[in-house]
Amino acid sequence: MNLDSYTVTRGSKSAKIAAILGLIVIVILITAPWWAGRADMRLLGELFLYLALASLWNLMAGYAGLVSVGQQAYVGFGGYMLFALTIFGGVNPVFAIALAGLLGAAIAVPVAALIFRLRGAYFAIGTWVMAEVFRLSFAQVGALGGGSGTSLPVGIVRSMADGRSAREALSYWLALGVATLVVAAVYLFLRSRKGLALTAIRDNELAAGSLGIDIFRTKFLVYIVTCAMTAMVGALIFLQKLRISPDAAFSVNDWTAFVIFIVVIGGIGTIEGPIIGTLIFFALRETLADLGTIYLMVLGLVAIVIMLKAPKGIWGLIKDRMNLQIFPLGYRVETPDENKGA
Amino acid sequence: MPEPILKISKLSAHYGDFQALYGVDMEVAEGEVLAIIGANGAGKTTLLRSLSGLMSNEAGQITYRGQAIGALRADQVAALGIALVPEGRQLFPSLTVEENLMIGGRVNRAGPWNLHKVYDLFPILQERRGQASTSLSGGQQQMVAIGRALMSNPDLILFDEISLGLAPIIIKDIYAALPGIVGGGMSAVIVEQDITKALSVSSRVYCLQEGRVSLEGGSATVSREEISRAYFGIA
Amino acid sequence: DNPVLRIGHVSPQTGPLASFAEADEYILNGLQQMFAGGIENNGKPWTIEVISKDSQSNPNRAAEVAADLILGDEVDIIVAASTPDTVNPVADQAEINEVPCVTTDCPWQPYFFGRNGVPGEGFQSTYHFFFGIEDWIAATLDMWSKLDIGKNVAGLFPNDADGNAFGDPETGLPPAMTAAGYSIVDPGRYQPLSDDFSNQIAAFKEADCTLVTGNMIAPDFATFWSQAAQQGFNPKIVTIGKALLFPSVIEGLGDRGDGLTTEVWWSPHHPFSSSLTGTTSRELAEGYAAASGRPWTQPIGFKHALFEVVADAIKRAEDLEDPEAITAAIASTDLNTIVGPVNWDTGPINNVSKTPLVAGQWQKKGDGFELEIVANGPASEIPITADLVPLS
Amino acid sequence: MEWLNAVVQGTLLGGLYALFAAGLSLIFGVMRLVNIAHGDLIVMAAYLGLTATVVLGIHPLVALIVVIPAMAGIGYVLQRGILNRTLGDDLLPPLLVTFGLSVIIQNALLEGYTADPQKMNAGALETASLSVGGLSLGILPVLTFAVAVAVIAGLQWMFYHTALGRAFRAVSDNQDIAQLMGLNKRHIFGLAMALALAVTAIAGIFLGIRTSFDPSIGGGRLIFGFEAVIIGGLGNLWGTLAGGVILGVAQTVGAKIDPGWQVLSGHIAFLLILAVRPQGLFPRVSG
Amino acid sequence: MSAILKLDGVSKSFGAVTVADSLSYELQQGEALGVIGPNGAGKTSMFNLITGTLPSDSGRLVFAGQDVTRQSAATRSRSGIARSFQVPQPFSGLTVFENAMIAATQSAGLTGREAERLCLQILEQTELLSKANTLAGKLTLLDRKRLELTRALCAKPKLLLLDEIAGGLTEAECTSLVQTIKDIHASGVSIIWIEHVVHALLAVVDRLIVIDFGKLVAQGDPKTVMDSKEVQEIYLGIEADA
Ligand SMILES: Nc1ncnc2c1ncn2[C@@H]1O[C@H](COP(=O)(O)OP(=O)(O)OP(=O)(O)O)[C@@H](O)[C@H]1O
Ligand SMILES: Nc1ncnc2c1ncn2[C@@H]1O[C@H](COP(=O)(O)OP(=O)(O)OP(=O)(O)O)[C@@H](O)[C@H]1O
Ligand SMILES: [Mg+2]
Ligand SMILES: [Mg+2]
Repeated sequence: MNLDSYTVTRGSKSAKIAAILGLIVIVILITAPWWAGRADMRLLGELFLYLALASLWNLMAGYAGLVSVGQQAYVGFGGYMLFALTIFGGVNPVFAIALAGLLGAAIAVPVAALIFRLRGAYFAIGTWVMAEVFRLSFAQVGALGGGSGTSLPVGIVRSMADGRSAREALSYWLALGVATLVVAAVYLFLRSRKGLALTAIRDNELAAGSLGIDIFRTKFLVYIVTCAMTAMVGALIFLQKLRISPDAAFSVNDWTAFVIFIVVIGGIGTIEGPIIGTLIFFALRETLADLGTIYLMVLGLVAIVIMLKAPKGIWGLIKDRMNLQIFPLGYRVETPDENKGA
Repeated sequence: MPEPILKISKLSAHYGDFQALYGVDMEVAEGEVLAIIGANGAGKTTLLRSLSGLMSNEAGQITYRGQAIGALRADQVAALGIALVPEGRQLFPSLTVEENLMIGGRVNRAGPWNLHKVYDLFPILQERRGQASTSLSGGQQQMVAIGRALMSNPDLILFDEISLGLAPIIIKDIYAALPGIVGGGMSAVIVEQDITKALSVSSRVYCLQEGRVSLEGGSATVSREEISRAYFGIA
Repeated sequence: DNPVLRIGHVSPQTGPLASFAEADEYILNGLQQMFAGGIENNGKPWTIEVISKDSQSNPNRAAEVAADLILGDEVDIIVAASTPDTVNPVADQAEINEVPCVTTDCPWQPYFFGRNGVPGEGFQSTYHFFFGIEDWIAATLDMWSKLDIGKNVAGLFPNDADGNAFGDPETGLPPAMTAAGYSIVDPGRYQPLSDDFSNQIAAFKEADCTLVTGNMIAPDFATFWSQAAQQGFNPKIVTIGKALLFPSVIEGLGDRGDGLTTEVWWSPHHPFSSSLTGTTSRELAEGYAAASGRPWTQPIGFKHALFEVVADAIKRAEDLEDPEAITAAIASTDLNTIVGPVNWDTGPINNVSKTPLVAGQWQKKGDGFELEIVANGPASEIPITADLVPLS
Repeated sequence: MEWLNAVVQGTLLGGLYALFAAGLSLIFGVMRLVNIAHGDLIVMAAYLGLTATVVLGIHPLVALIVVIPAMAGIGYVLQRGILNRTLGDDLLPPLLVTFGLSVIIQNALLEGYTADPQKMNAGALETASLSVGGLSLGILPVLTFAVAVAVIAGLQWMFYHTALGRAFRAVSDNQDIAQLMGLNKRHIFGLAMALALAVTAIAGIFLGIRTSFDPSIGGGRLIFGFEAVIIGGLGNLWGTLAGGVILGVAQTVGAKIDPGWQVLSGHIAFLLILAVRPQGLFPRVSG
Repeated sequence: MSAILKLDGVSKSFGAVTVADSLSYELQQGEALGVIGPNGAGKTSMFNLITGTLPSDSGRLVFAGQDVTRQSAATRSRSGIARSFQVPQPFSGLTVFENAMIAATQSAGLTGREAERLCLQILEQTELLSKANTLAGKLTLLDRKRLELTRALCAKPKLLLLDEIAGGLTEAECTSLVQTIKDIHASGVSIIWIEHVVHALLAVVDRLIVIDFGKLVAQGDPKTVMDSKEVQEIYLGIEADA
């Protein structure tokens, strides 16, 4: 048998179709400022930001096994850095978002050094306490409004672009850009050598270690990168909100619980899961949010039912039934016969 | 052959996607000692776990004294009088020796076995009764595991790798105790790597290979060739 | 068909601040009936549609629903009430989107400075009416002056928007109290929802404080108040903002609720009536009590007044299609509402109009407690209904 | 003297935290269940207590007679009906399900009782105090601490000297083998949750007497409970008490330095301890 | 010949169980060493110590002239130690090919086409090529064992540790396995092989060691060791009885 007749590919037909569809969707979304209403754009912008947060959390929990309930630490940190850099540093808000990411990475290093000593549930609680420390610490910073919080001066917001619609378009594109960047980055990372290592760690740590994978370093890297990008998303979120306060910035419900909800509903450990989960979450919110307490109870109920009935999430159900793959991570060996046929 | 106390037909078992048993058929007669042999990973432990209700059985039937028990939970199976001495002893580390034995007695079936009888069988355990079970030697731990199973006064006792990892002397002790254990009419299934030992205490033997029964026969009558063929699949 | 004017309304209908919004339904139902025929502007009737959204007591959510109202429902005017956590995010969204906005139920300092307002410049589209911390101080000092019970004051200020404003060393209570001859012990900002106040209490005892003041949330006050008793700290007067507003809180304190004092921004005794309906304060309060079976609370009047101001601006606006015209109409308000006169030209700072404030004391009457007005120095038009009684 | 006062008051506060944590410690120890809804269950117990005092006109402490069995029943049903199905190696299912429960309980309480802060009236008990060596100790905190010690001693005794305790330990060591011994783990877990929520009932009543509560305050209390459990070490109840006391003292001593540091210094103490001993101070030795 | 691996007084115990009792021996470059011993003797544990998945209590490990005692499993793997697991440890969610790719990219450090090529080659050698796209979790036990070998080979090891890979094979399969291992050996890879199927072992190894209760109880030429009294007693005791 001649090995040359075997080829190795990394795609699938459904993925190719999905990629083309995805590109079309992105192009349509890019042009939204010309056809969508302001409210729709705002909603989409928010959806993109949640999608980014969910994809990042999924990378961390679903692939690296780091179940953090403290990602609000970085959302809030990013938001506060945006405010600090623009108000005191006079930095352009768009540039400040990127800087917030860098600072997020910088602060994540010592945090990781401490909480990586913990495992499983201890890790989860440790991250939560850490986020509380962030919240209470920022509440002590008088210059940023302490416990009262502060508003982004209107002048800074106006400096982003001329006119309201240009500003709204910019803010929309930033959100779309960050979401696309995050999903693409997660996808490319998982396809890379390091990504393969991460998947291996998830499946079997013992074997992974014995095959040359530095488990600690890989997880550490994922944590730092995730936190940096989470901080960037956080900066964008608070650029939209215009106002920051410790309780809002470091809200475990808004930035972590809902994100976990999205990921688990959609399907943890898949790239598609967070996308589906985000759509479901927003669909629920848009239709039910005005019901107040009832809406929240429905949300809780959905979480419980999905977890008990479909622990792999909605995407898990779809994938099992239809063997679909939109983001192919794997390798396929095409045998000589298949090649001939193709 | 007397009426079987346990009858297994077409039993399959999976660990996730991996199929560990493929349609196993087997019978245990009232009062007999049955041996199961097979290479590492052949599925012996899986079979015993299925019998005792620790694994769900998607296909096949397990009938115990005429009652289908395949769908029962382990505690319900235990209550019917099937006890397992698990592979690797598996004592409760946070319980003392005596507490481990008493946990076994929870099933609370009438019968000859109680704390005194177990201590009579393994006197060393009485000395160590208040000690943490993990501080015992491997052989003593195996004694506790056996005693714990006996405390429930089972009608059918399943031993998984009864002598694994024990020093030869201790193995001798344990085997010496075996007749006293199964003597009172209790049926037993013994999984054993040491083929000679297995054949010497049992009346019949099954060999598993890759999740299938590759040999069934009387312990006294099967030949070495048959066994090694069944064991390794050597044609 | 009449043209439609949409009013967006954000309030904390659920969550820990929900007490502030408990009369929303009653007030909004009343308004619905009244606006049924529309409001006339430039001789043309406009149908009024009020879209109410819940902030869930969460500032993130408040900003979100405000943006929804502005961008999605395209409301022409947005209103909000109840603490900086609701008012500020909504006003910020309105300001950036240039939508006319009226807010209330939040002292003006946390509103104005909390939003980084610049005195002299103020805001473009957002207007606020309520009392200020200086009024709170004046009412409190007036009340304290009625009894001679020492000059040492214990200060309790949390690290939240209200607490920071009340405790501000330049514009808050401490300098004003010092100027009035009191000496105030302020151990520093504590984190809301603290479980222990023993350090503060020790400091107050050490300084022989007979007066207690500050701005707290109800759970914190309850914790503090029982610990104070346990540790033998027995002040003569306790005047706390926010925590002591609601009858349910006072009832929860049992006998220890008797004699606590707080600010009164509105009550059935206020000699004002609605510019919309002519209803007097007493009628409004009794109407609510009858409809809900619950005692009246202070936010009722202000929720009503909020819509009085809006309705008035709608009537006067030169062009309801133009947000700037509506804003201009709001800015030129001069209206006697059920909570007193509202006029932004006479305000202490840009975009702020002040309403009168007096001091009250919870006094046990039969089974329940009544909030009696015990001092009215800064607003003598509001009658005193009982004498101040020191705590025993 | 002031420092001594801070330490003593902090220790008493630690009793309350230990009460919050004891139930968590029990279920964490027995079934590795991270119960996000624990704080809300404490608040629910407080509301049940409130209802009992109002409807039956009884003292809050007497209401325990009603609330403890009610919460225990709820715990058993909750565990058998829902939580048992989430148990396994994966941390996420119980996390998400109890998060869902937390949201449901919070909002159901809101529907039922409104957001008004409520308080239970325990009369003179709330304000009584005794004087020890110049320190004024509230009877209520002292009682809370004493009850915490009693609850933990009781749980400890139950754990190590009763058949049920043996069953708990056996199931927590090895669920499969425990099943072989005739223990129905679902029932045992149900009992563990029942017991945990019985403790929660006590915690809820004491919380409701000490301070006013509304449906939203559970989350903030939960984190202290987790911290106490982890500081003390998994499955060690006396450790949990020690953890609670460490937290309480860290808070009051921190507050002595600056009231803004009260909660923060508790968290920092937690992180420092974990930095040095990631297993907590007194982890149960396991084989 | 120089020693590629040196154990110097390596010890390890779990509480009362001693799984390595001051183990000392050397493996020469290019040598094939067989390991036998009763169940639970500590053979697998010895592999765990060599690969670094188990930290030793005391003693020293030298690999290719370097002290690796404190190195992580990952580092040791990258410097050329590969193993198969007695209880197969596949990455169940990945395909057979991807399992191989992990070894080729992470341990051998290959990339792109080069890595893919190596994997294809080895898969052909281990007769798994036809299952390249199968999820490892769906393999039968036998194929799982083949996958263990595949992965170890894809790591391009200098030292290959094999843990009971012949158990359960048919005679024909066993013969072909022996041939494969002989080929690997011939290419210069040093091998340590734990095996209960002694005849397969004897067909390959140059030297044999016997382990019991964590102790090295005999070593030397395979024939001599097999005939020794120790082995007769502790290992073939069953045969002696019969
Ligand atoms: N929890 C598990 N998950 C996945 N596979 C398993 C699991 N337990 C056992 N297996 C696999 O199932 C097969 C049968 O295992 P089993 O333990 O029944 O074998 P055995 O005959 O008892 O072997 P041994 O002699 O080693 O005890 C083996 O291939 C094993 O790897
Ligand atoms: N992590 C561990 N903790 C406690 N004991 C262990 C651990 N790993 C192995 N053991 C024990 O160490 C002893 C040696 O095990 P090991 O797996 O090395 O044996 P082995 O010689 O490979 O046996 P086999 O031929 O059955 O594979 C056994 O008694 C086993 O139970
Ligand atoms: Mg087995
Ligand atoms: Mg082995």
